Amino acid sequence: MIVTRVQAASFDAAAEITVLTAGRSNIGAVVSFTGLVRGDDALVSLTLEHYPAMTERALSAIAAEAEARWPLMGGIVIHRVGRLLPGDPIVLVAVASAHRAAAFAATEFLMDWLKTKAPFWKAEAREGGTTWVAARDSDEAAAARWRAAD
Amino acid sequence: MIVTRVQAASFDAAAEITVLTAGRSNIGAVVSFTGLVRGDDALVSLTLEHYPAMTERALSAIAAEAEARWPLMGGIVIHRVGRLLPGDPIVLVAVASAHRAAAFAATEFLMDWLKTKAPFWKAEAREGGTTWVAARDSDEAAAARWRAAD
Amino acid sequence: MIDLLYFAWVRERIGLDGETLPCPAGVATVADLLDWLSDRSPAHTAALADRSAIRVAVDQVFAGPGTPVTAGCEVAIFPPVTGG
Amino acid sequence: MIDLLYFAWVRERIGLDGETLPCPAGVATVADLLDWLSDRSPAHTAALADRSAIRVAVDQVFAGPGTPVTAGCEVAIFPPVTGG
Repeated sequence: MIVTRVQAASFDAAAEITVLTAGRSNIGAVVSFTGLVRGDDALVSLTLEHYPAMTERALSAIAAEAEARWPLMGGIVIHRVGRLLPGDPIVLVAVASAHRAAAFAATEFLMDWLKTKAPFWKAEAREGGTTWVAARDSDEAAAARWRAAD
Repeated sequence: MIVTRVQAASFDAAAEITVLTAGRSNIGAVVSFTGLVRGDDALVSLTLEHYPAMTERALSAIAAEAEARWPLMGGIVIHRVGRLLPGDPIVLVAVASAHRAAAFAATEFLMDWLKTKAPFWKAEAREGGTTWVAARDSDEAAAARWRAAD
Repeated sequence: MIDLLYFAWVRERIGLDGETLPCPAGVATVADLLDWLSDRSPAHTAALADRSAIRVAVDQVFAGPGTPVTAGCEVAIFPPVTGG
Repeated sequence: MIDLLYFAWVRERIGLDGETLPCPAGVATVADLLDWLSDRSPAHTAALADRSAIRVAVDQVFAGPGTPVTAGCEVAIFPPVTGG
């Protein structure tokens, strides 16, 4: 069961990962991804807007797709919204499985789909003003990898 | 700089991952892999033997190879030796980078090479006796993926 | 009626979070709706000018140009997503 | 002299962690050494019987059958590794 959460508050990636395996002895592999705000080019802050009515639906659908594709033994997806500062965590994906191949694949898949199928938008604030981050072709290409396996 | 450690003591994967990003704002992605002892088929314990004089050399060489292949901003490899119980962590690989593709690739690479190029051997103890774990063709195949990119 | 929601720079360019409008005559699909909306004001025209940079969700699910738009539905219009 | 080290089931089958021996005459490579060692005792013969399951490191670096073996080197003999 992959739990999904959207929140303005920060999260403790380490604690969330620890919870996945606590008290269990049938998990062989845990893979985690943490995305953080990079302070490149004098970034002052990053603001994440989302479409609340759709976000939960989209995250649940993405999680369900991962569970259908790989034999997982638990997982968590946390995505933050609101105003973040350089160094702040934005997103956490962590997945537990018996074997490493499934855990790696599911984590990468969840990130690729979050990037392209969940309704979040980033605006970067710098001294000179605020600009919306443009979608990257490389993210579309990464997400398209998983279609070939359908 | 990827730090490598071999130790009998347990480790706190969460704390090790937290250290990678502490006080930094130029890291965009942290990927971690934790391998744990699975209590399958009534496993009682798992004992990891290694070749001390070669292990540190092999781990350093594997870490250097990852750093040569991807633009990394830090990482840690911890491999335990000695007697472990179901649920215990065996290995931790965590890597920090500006972008997620490099962090994912480097973490998978480090695991694939640890599995096939570092001198560790696992013996599984069950009620009926102790058996050495056989190497798996799938691990060799996973490691071979990285040769194609040479 | 139809509920329109705007996000990110679509919201900023139109100058509204959203609007509730009577279902326009002759609008059966997402493509019809975008064409009709584009003529609603200079701000709408500007926001929707580059159709390749516009994404749409109907009732919280990603939609294509041919997706039906009917009375009572919620149509969200936004740029390509950039989360994660 | 040559330092031999054995690990995992190679160690168990030979019954030794390792042994230090005078460099055998006619042994120039890893393959030569394995052939020579196989004849040393029934335990050595059994341990080294399936050459496809034997891996070797010379001076702490993985070696092939043709890797030179010279006086003073450390040769480790073990099954395929299974860490990680």
